[in-house]
Amino acid sequence: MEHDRTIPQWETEDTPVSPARRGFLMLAAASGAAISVGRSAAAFTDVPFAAADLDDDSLIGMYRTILQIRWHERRQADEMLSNPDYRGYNHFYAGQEAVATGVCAALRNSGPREQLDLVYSSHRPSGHAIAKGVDIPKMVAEMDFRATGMNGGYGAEMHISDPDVGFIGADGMIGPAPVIASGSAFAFRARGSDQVAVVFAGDGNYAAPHFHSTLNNAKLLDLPLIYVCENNLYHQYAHYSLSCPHEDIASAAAAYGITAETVDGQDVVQVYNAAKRAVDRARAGNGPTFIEAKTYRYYNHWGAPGAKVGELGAFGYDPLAITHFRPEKELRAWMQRDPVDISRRILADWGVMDAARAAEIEDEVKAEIEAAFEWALSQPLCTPEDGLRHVFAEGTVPARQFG
Amino acid sequence: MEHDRTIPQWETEDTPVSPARRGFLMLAAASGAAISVGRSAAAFTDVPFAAADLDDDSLIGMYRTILQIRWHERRQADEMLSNPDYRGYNHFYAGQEAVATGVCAALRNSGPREQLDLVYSSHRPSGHAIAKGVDIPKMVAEMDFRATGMNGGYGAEMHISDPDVGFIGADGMIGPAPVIASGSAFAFRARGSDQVAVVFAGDGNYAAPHFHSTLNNAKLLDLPLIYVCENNLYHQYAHYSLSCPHEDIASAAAAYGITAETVDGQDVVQVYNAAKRAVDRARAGNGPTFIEAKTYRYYNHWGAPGAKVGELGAFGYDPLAITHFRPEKELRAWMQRDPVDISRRILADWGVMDAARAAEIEDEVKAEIEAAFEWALSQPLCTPEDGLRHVFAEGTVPARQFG
Amino acid sequence: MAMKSWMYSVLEAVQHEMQEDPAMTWIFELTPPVASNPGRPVINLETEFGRKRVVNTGIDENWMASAVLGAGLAGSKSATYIPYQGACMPFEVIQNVAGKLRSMTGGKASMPVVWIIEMTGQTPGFGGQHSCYEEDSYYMHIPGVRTVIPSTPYDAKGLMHAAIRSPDPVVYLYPAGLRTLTEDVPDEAYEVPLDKAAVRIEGSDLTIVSSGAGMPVALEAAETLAGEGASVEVIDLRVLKEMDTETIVNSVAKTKRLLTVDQSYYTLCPGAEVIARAVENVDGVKVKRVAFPDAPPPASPEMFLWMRPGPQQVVEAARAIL
Amino acid sequence: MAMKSWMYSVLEAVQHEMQEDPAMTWIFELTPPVASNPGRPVINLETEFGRKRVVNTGIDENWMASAVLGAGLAGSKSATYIPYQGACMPFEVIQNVAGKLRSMTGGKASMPVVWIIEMTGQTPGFGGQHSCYEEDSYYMHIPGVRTVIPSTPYDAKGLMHAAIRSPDPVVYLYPAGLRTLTEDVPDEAYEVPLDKAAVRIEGSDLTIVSSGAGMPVALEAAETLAGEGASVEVIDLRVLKEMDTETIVNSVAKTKRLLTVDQSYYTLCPGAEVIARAVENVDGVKVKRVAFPDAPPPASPEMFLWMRPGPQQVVEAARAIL
Ligand SMILES: Cc1ncc(C[n+]2csc(CCOP(=O)(O)OP(=O)(O)O)c2C)c(N)n1
Ligand SMILES: Cc1ncc(C[n+]2csc(CCOP(=O)(O)OP(=O)(O)O)c2C)c(N)n1
Ligand SMILES: [Mg+2]
Ligand SMILES: [Mg+2]
Repeated sequence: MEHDRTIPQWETEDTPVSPARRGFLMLAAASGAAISVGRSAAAFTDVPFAAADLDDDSLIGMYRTILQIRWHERRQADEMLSNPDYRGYNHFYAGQEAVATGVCAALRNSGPREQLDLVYSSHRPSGHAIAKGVDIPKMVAEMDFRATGMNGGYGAEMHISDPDVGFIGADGMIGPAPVIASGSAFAFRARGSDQVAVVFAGDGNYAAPHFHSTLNNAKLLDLPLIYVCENNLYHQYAHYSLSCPHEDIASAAAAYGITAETVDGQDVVQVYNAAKRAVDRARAGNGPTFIEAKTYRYYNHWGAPGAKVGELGAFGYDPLAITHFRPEKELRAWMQRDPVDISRRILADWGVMDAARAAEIEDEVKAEIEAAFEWALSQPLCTPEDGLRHVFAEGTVPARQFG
Repeated sequence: MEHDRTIPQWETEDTPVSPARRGFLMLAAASGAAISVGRSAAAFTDVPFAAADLDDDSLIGMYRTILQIRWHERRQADEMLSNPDYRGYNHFYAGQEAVATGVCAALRNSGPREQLDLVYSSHRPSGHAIAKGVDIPKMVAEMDFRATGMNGGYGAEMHISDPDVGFIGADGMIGPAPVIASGSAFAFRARGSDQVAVVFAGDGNYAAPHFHSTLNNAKLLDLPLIYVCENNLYHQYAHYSLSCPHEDIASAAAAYGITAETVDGQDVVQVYNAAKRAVDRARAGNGPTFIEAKTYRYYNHWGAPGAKVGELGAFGYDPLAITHFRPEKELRAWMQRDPVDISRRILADWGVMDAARAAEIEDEVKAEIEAAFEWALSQPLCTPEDGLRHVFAEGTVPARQFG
Repeated sequence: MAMKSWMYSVLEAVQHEMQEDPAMTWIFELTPPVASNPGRPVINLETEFGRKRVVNTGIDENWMASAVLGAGLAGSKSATYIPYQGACMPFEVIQNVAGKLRSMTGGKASMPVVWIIEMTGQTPGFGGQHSCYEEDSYYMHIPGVRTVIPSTPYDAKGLMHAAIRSPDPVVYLYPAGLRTLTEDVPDEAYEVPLDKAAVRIEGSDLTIVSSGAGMPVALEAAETLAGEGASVEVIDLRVLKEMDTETIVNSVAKTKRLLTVDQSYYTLCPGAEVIARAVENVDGVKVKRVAFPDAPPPASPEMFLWMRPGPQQVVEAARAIL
Repeated sequence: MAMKSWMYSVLEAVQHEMQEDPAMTWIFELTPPVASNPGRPVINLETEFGRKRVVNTGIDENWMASAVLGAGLAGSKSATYIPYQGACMPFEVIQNVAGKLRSMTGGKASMPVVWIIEMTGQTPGFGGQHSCYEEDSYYMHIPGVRTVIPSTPYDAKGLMHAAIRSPDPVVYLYPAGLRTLTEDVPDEAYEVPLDKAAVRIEGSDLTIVSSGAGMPVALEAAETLAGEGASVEVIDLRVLKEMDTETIVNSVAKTKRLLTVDQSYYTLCPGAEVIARAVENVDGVKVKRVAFPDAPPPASPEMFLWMRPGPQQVVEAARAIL
């Protein structure tokens, strides 16, 4: 295990160079440096810069999505820290927003069900959900167990799901989701559809036996599956080097003969470009892609009501929540490369928006999120007896708790 | 899937050259050619020829073991084809004898329990069992469900086991055995023992999710585990290319950073040498080894009483049992490189034994096997009520079939 | 209508549904989806529907089960045939994901999938993992999954149609020992409901409840008992989840005597649930339970055949409460 | 003797056994084997026994469970702590390999291993896989594995000693909701037998049988009922396999009334087996069964708390048969 366990390595010499859309941008210069993408990274000069060809609205849409994810969480954290009636919890996504945003921007997120691309999420789903286009107020309501929430209060954070936008949903388990996603990809191929299936999974998922099944069968059957590995370096209290002998998890996928690349997960443009290549490949019938996004989460593994502002182990945005297993300097180094900042800087550099417009958008997003919480937290709670519904498609099961 | 599906490739140019012990032998010349060992094969010139340093008794012991396995099976097949009272079945090992023999010759097979190397077998166990040194008459009795059989008639062929020689035993399942074997290796390392754990698994085991768990954890913990993949090209009715994107399954193991090599499974010397290297590595605390032995089985997947000599689908030694999924010419080509012949030729070439001694040994083995069957088939059948024993270490469970 | 074997009846249903729905898929492992029957065309799903819809990859039953689940979530009906050796490999994904997903999504996840899970033929001589009959109980405890266990070719076909058409995930247990059964089975599609037990014989003195591979045993025993003048009602559970309490209770209310017959291990065999439901609802019932002992099946035919409940044991148990 | 928490009591047993036997190993995943207790030294198995004997690799509960099995087969006592999310990941290897291996080898395989399988705390708000309580039934049907489920810190420690010392594989279910219990627990090693239920309260009018997380509920209900003048006997199963029939039958023969209380899903909950054994052995018993409905637990606390059996429901069910 020769992994660097302290801070991400800034390597200036092999930084990918993006020929800018309306100028020329050295991302490295703009952001300090791009993270090392390892030996298995695709040669960036060989491929078109898909993001650079997007229209302004789409680019601004990505920026907006990143902000929605960020502000949903900040708003929720406020709720947890200050509202004694609030009950929702979250596996925070702050720091990783560019991954979900970049990937989902390359997908079909609306239209008839039989054309939607499907996203399988992890136990850390709210970012993926927002990026895939779920109704934010309904999601907020679900996370606080409201009867009118996205899933009627049955699922809460770890099981949010909205098939209407192709968001198959969260999965509280480590292991099964990628295999199941490969089954959706199998179905697409079998019925001759050009849909793709995407699964987001953490570095923790690498060690699960399901990892092998997923990649092996995706390769054997040439499935339109995109496996997005969000390597945020830790699974709960453990660094990924404890469970994975590869420095780049992508090399594990490459061993199966699957196209695999690592990207800087803090840079939405890099993520989008990789996703676009993967989606094009899958739609053309050329099989699976594995994308390892190097990223980092700012908060603790998980946050819930009851934590106190400023207390060690709380998940407050500021001061930082730093526990012993994650060195403070590592966290601070990653925060220097914040996905919000990077996306804002890129769009500014490309002339897509200026600082004033950027601030305006942020205010719009804040207001939108504020309204979502206001609506959600005024929604009705669930009816106890409804717990007997939705076991099967029809009917209810008998109550048994009364003997 | 670019595998050659017809016959093994004879490649003369990169044939491993064995500096002979008492002469010089081109195995390729002697046997037609050695099988291609693929890109991941070890460089044979870099390592000592361990087998060549063995004393005559050990070398003859290997030849004898190969013959025991072969004649046990031929004798059993006769029983199946002609004795209406015989009930034993088998997953025949004929054609693969050199693998079990070469591997087990490198292990500690006798002595106190806490020094024995352990072997985990597959659903095709009789060859591994004999090579590990089980009592053949008791094994024969077990396979015909005798009360005095090796496992009291509880296990029969797919579950034979004798911990006294370190033969943990057969496993009728595809998947679990390698993972469990890695647990034994973990225990050895934990208690500071130099024992090694060996698991034999077919090409079919590659696709099982357990494959990943086994190799990943063996690597992470540097376990003294030797994974012997017997790639006989088929799992039941399917060629391994249907379940594995690698031409050499060993390359899947190499991807984890595990020392991995492919060897000609028909040549007991090559197998022994690879096993010896692996055992030395493991005992020295240098972690796991993956050995892929390219081999072939002569008979059908499985044989049982009731088949008729000469009928298609029977497993008779001659005429050959050839079913549609295995091309006849493939089988015939592999039979040209019979492990019995190859081992005999090597020992003759090395001056270890002459033709007369070879024939004498074969006669001794035949007589030994004959005696084993005679003893075994005169043993008592089981007592019905004993079925309630051995559920737990002590006592019996209640009968429930009478209400 | 013609005399059909078990597997032919089942594949007839699958073939029909796959013809109706070009998106439907099938995943297999050892057992190619091929069946023949005297005087009928051979059914071969692989050649008829092609290797895009009908696939066989490696020995990975968890992938098979998970893949059909993913196909179902993507809107494609899907089924897989899990051989008995792998019967519990997909247990976790069925129990923990499929069974909970409809509820966890507040009804949004639809899973029109069928896992055909083979149980061994309980062939004497195989022992352990190759001769056990126990999955009925494991799968039966799972909520959110309909678990059925046909015991006749007719039911096997009708339950297969119903299972494939259901938006609920279905564990379709197949006791392979029943493969030799044949009976008159209609050619056209029909459904056997996913929530009804069948009264196979009506009677008033004693209720025998069994399922799957226990049914031939129960029926043979009932015949013997009838010959002795006992009026025995025989119920085939057919559906383990949701178990049809009404049919059981109605019968037991009449007979006041209940004998359950299972090939599953005694502790928490399906019969335990039958007995509990009966006595919760009817007072003064005499009960007895016949099952395999709580021991793995030994290979030796002498031991195994003594342990496996047969008609004779059932007859004797019945006599004890008649 | 001192007041000790659940986890401290358990780790005290493990620490003792690991000190006694330098070959013994421990594998963990999320939960580092650390426990502290007021006035007592911190127990940290990892630092005390080192990273060769105490390991943590990836999120692969099947490897964890299989690895301790392999360690046991190699002659090393071994235990692992499986977090509740992975409670059924190792199901197949426990059911199909460990449970059968002693029998299949004719008694030659010895497996001194313990799988501590956490069940959730059933915390309201988590739903689905993070709030279910169902593993008791799955593991209980397996032969060849001793399945225990302590409900007090004292039993938790004593059963842990017995489990580690046993040559039989033990599934040691741990309902994490009980983690907050404390009681006086001896410092020295002692065993609680692997085959005995405990009569927690003696009484003559009604027998309440429960286990694990159901026990605090059953005891609270019994207290209320006692206040109403009913003499209630409360039995803690403690061992699910082999279930202690004798203690149940003796009690029910006396009370003629049986109420089972489970947090597990109704169909084939442990109570079903208790009821079946009771009525097979005792005539004229009035029975009732309280359990979680056959539905995955919804996240909403409003729904969940209504569905989870509590003391009030138990009291009412008891009144109905008293
Ligand atoms: C089968 C299973 N075992 C354990 C857990 C508990 N668990 C929840 S999240 C998590 C860590 C996941 O880490 P990673 O995949 O890297 O995702 P991240 O939290 O970093 O986003 C674990 C172990 C689980 N959910 N499922
Ligand atoms: C989990 C599981 N699924 C299916 C089977 C049925 N099965 C027995 S042997 C076998 C093929 C094994 O092939 P391979 O590993 O290549 O070994 P070989 O028979 O060639 O020696 C299969 C699929 C099984 N034993 N276990
Ligand atoms: Mg992570
Ligand atoms: Mg093979």
